[in-house]
Amino acid sequence: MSVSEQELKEFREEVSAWLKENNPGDPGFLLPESFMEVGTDEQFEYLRDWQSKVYHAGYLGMAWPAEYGGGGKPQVFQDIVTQEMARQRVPFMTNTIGLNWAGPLILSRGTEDEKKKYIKGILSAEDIWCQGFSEPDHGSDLGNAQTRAVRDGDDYIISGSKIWTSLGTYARYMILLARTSTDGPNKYAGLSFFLSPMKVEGVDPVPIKKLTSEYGFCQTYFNDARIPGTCIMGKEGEGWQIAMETLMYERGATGGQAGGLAAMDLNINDVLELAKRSTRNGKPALEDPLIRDRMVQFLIEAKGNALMIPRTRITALNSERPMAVAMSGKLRGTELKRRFCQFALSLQAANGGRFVGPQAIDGGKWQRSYFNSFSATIGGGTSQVQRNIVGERVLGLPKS
Amino acid sequence: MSVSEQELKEFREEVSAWLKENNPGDPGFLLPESFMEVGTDEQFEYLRDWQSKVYHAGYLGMAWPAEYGGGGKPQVFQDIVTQEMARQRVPFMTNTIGLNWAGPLILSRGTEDEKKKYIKGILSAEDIWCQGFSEPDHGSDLGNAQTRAVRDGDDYIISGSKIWTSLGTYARYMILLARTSTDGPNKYAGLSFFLSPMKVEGVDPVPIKKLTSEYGFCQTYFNDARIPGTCIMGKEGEGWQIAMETLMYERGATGGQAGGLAAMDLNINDVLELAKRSTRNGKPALEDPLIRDRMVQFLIEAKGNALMIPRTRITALNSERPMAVAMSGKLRGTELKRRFCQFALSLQAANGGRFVGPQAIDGGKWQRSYFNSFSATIGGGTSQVQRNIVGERVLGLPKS
Amino acid sequence: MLLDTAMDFCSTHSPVTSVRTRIEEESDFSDDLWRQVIDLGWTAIIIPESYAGLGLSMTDLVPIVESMGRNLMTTPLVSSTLAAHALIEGGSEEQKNTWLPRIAQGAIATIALAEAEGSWNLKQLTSFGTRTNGKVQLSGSKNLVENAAAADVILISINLEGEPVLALIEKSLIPDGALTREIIIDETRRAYQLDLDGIIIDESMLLASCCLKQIEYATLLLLCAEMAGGHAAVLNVIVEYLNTRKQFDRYIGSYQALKHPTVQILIDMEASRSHLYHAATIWNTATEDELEIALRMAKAHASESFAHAGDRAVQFHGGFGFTYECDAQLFLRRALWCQYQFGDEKYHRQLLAPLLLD
Amino acid sequence: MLLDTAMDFCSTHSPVTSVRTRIEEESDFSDDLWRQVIDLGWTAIIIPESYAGLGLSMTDLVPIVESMGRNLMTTPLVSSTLAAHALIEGGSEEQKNTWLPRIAQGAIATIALAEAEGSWNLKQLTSFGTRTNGKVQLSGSKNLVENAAAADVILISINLEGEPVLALIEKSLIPDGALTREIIIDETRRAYQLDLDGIIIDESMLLASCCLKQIEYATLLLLCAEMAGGHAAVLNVIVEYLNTRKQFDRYIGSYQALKHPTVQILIDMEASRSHLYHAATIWNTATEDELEIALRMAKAHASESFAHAGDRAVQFHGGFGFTYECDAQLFLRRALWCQYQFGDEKYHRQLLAPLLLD
Repeated sequence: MSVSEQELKEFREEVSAWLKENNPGDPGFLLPESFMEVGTDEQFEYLRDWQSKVYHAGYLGMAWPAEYGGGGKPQVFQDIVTQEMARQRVPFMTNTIGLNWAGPLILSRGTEDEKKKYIKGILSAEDIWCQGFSEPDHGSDLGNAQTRAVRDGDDYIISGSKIWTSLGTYARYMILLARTSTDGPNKYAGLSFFLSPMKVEGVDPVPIKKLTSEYGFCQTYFNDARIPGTCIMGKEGEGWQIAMETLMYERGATGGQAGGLAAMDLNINDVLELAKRSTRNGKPALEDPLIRDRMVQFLIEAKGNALMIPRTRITALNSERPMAVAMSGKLRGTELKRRFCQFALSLQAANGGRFVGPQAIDGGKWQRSYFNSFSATIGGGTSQVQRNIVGERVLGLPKS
Repeated sequence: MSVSEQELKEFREEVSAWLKENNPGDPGFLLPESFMEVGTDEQFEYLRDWQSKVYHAGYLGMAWPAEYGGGGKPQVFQDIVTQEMARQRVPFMTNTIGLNWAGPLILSRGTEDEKKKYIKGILSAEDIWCQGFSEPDHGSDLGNAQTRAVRDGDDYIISGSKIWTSLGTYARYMILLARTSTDGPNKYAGLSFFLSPMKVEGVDPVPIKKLTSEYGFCQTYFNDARIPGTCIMGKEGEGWQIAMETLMYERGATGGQAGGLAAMDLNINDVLELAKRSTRNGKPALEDPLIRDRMVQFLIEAKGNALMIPRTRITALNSERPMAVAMSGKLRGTELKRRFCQFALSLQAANGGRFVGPQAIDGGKWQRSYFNSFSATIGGGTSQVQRNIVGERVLGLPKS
Repeated sequence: MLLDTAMDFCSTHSPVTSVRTRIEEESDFSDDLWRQVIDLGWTAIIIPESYAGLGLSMTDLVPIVESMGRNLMTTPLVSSTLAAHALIEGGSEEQKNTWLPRIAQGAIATIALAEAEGSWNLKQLTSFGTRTNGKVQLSGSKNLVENAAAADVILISINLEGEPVLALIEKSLIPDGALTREIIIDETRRAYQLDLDGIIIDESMLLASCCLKQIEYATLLLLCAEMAGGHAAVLNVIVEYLNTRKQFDRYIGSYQALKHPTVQILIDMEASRSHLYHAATIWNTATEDELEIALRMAKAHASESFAHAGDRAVQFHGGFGFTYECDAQLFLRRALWCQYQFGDEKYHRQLLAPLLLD
Repeated sequence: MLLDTAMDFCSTHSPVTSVRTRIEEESDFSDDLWRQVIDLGWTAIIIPESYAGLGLSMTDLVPIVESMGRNLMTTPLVSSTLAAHALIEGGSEEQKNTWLPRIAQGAIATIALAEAEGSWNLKQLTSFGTRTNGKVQLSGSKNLVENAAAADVILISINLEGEPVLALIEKSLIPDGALTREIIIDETRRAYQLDLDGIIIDESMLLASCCLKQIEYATLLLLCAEMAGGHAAVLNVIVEYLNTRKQFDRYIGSYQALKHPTVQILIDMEASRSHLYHAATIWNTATEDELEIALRMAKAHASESFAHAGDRAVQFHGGFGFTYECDAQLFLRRALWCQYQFGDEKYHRQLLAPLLLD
């Protein structure tokens, strides 16, 4: 289906105007940067209302099939919306796991019933989704999941616990990786994948206090929770394979996401903007040659990262190790963010020692972002594990 | 034996005057920084003559027993000589392995015959010593040495090869770690230690060209070389233990060395001095705020290292991990040197791209020192292995 | 040895559980613990014998503050000592007679040098004093004042007729509402904003000499002691976890990706201690340049390396490190506070440059 | 695709064995290889069609120079192209007519901008020209002039009556002994000092416009291409060793102490390529500011990271890395040469600062 340039241009103008009109504006409290940081009811409700509004205006899931609640339009329209949202820095779409991981997964390999049941609620934010992969004792070692799912008549009985469940207390569903068997040929063979209800007896999401002193994650306990047997996705034993497919969506290596802004990440231009208005010891921070040099270093590094994606489209420039750029993306991006947030504190002189509150610079968001940046350098495979992965899969080095 | 302050003061003046008088001066070619870098006959002869002169003036081995050729004086006299040599930056004592490792070892555990035979030649530089521990295929894994020493009547037959034998072509003796047995309870049990002659048939030291394009190391081949059985030190199977004792001398963790300046290492003050007279783009390099900051960083790091040794004398400040300072010394010192030599190149703008020759700044010694600095970050256990050692032995972390 | 005593006392009286309890509480510190600190004589250490003190040196406080830092122990000892130091260096005889014996016996004092802009240049002041009839009328505000709510006396810096001066404000002169608690990154501490508007002090409350440099030096010394202790403690937190946590069936301490950076943290900590005790050793004897070099080197090195250790501590604890429950964050927060008070590494290196290079 | 062709050609014709042979030889490059480069048309790439060239862009040379860098291949292609670029940008019609067709067909040209002091500021010149009767008398010297001994023409920069100008010196005008080989860190290259004293050129040899900036930009682009290639190659040298060398019974590539830094070298290399091809892509279309930013970012990043890769390559080869026989040193030497020609990372970051921050 080809779309004319003119049509796209007009659409962009329409979206831009709508966003300007409907941007929910400053809520009067510090907003989270992503769904992983939603820690209070007021934050959650503000963000859910906003997603609902965007969806009902027709700007979310635009390329998903119309029969399940999507827009049925070419992807390019959704991309324009996402770009405009980023440009105008409106709040993000909070049902991230539904929109970007569970949704595409269900559309790709779900049954007709599953698509009918789940897709619309994902888009409207009526049904919030969370993820149950990691476990307390096996951080980076997903394949070793010990949460049990035991068949009992038509149901499964779930026991164990999952950790880092963002939005756990708000979620209606969880994508759950659990062990249905312990006597397979290897640890992966016993895993199965569930689209599991959260609001049933025996499922108990308990908020975890983060190093920021805020909430935003849960540990979800399963105390012999009974869920319908139909909740399983695929067959018993296919869990690892489906989880890996889900991670491809999580890493953005595969398309099919509902679109819409996924986070309001601070970026290097925000740091530059902070640097421009900061003073250190009574002088503009940008008069300090060391600050200048560090800022330029960050800009070079950020530019290098930004250039990576367009470059990968030129095959000849990526023939030797085609996955190098994609597989190192998380490592590059998350470590850069951690470091530039640290740097942002150093722009504030003694006020670098403040924390979230009215007297802190920008309300303390830099301090909070620095602390929250660890969720990305740790979650989804620590930077140390990422380096193993790149070393082994991209460079072909032996396992550590 | 107590020595009066006055006596020491006079002695220091005497030494100082002697050194000023007898300093052999600029030879007209770039001198090596240590015995590991002696690469040409003219360098070697210049340095041997100098050591011989120092010894015959009574300023070397001053605390070694007089009956074997030493001075039989209190250690403090030798220390004064060494300090004055460092202060006046006279050339170093080139028979380093003899003076600092083999010599103390022989004095500590050698037989009367061994002491009589070897000590005087070590001091006078008549008998140059080299070391045969490392092997080509087992760089950092000394215990795995494969060079064989097979008993044959009164002799041993040596076969295999050793690498990184500094002064190999000049040496009369080698401290040699070789395998006398392969069926011990572990790899260490089969090792024996020899004071082995170099000038016998079947011992073939072949100079290795270094990354600097200079020579200074050999690979020493043993082709069924026959050496007298009396060359063994201690008993068969004691090799590992004696080698470890030798390494304690090498690392300076144990006293007993003959003294005298062991190297003419460039240090951080030399870098500062270079920085003060360097220009970058027509301006004094020290006007550049980035150069200034980097220079200050190096000075802080070097000062920290310099303060470590005096601090270890205060027990209360080292009670938690008493070996931390000593065991990290090589790592700290050698890595700092590598980095400050790199930095020295950056002071030279386009001339950083020159190499040893008349047009290079300081004759190219900074470039050469940078390249040679790898001998210290690699030899005697790479920095990577050093970090394992400190992590495991000082911090008690599990083996990698 | 003072260090051993101090280490024993602080580890017994400030276990990490009690640190966490203190964070939750309203009061700025534990009265009970403070009483014991006074009983140990620590508040009297630097006070001259002629003012009922022990007549020891700031140097003698170093091992104590290092031990406090190691255990994240908070009391007004440091702020009181710094105020006493200012009085010793710059106070009038009357001020010394009035305050030093009281501080020695446990009166709480603090220093209020920072302002809203957060400048490390202590002479750059936007709080003012105006003289009239033997009185000084104050205006503006001081910020990040530690232990202000409990303080019997606060030593402030103000701009008086274009010159920086120091002045004492007694508790009784601080109106209700003039102190506001501030939110700072190190939750074990308490800091306040002090509004000066409307406060009038007697001229006799002005210090004879504006010894800002002496206060800065003492603060740097004690901050470095606190950081050296914290750095040693966070290293232990890391090592402990690396030796007990398993991933992929191996203790994570066996992975060089964690082991080698931890070795660097050890090396940095040892260097911090070396710089600290060097500065302490020459405190009483060095020329001003030597002392300034030693202190700024110590602060520059410790600021950067302790903050780095705290950062790595969080990372190396993986998911647990991201929780409030993990002790790593306590040290990271402490490290950031110390890094950004009285100058970070870049600031001190810039001040060192002319001393070392020119 | 030009990159594939270039990679094939360079790896076939410049295996590392032949690189080592070339280092030992007297001549500056292989005549045979140079003839083949000419036959491939590479010398004609940037020459306009009106001067018997191919009329392509500097951009088209980037994959070729990257491939040459990857194989440490040395020919006068880069120096000839840079001289041609200068003529295109600043030469008179007569100069272009005389030289461009010849360079397209393989005449060797080079640029001589550096001087003994090693300044990166190309306008800071201590070699002089003095005009008399339609002639220019030269004095001083130029340094680090690549391929000067073989060059048919050398483009020099001089200070002429207070202004920097460019001038051509034909081979025939260079007296015996005016060229002295210089010892440089990258042994695959040849560089010379050119003594100008006594050389007199015709005024017609002066370029119409002093296009130093254009020459600098083209040099940066091609240096970055060379570095990107070298960086990719040294990464392969490391990876190969890590996958074959064992220590303590394990392949050393399984140790994170080597694996993780190698991953960083990969990431840095990919960033170098991204910066390089970004600059190449916008070469013909960007505003001057955009191009300057792209080029200086590319040079700053590549200078630091390629030199770091070379340094680590030596270290990671252990004892073997310390030998001349190990290829790591070839790349370290290449990297250091490239780092210190036309500005290192600090220099370019300082020039970027006003463009990016103010």
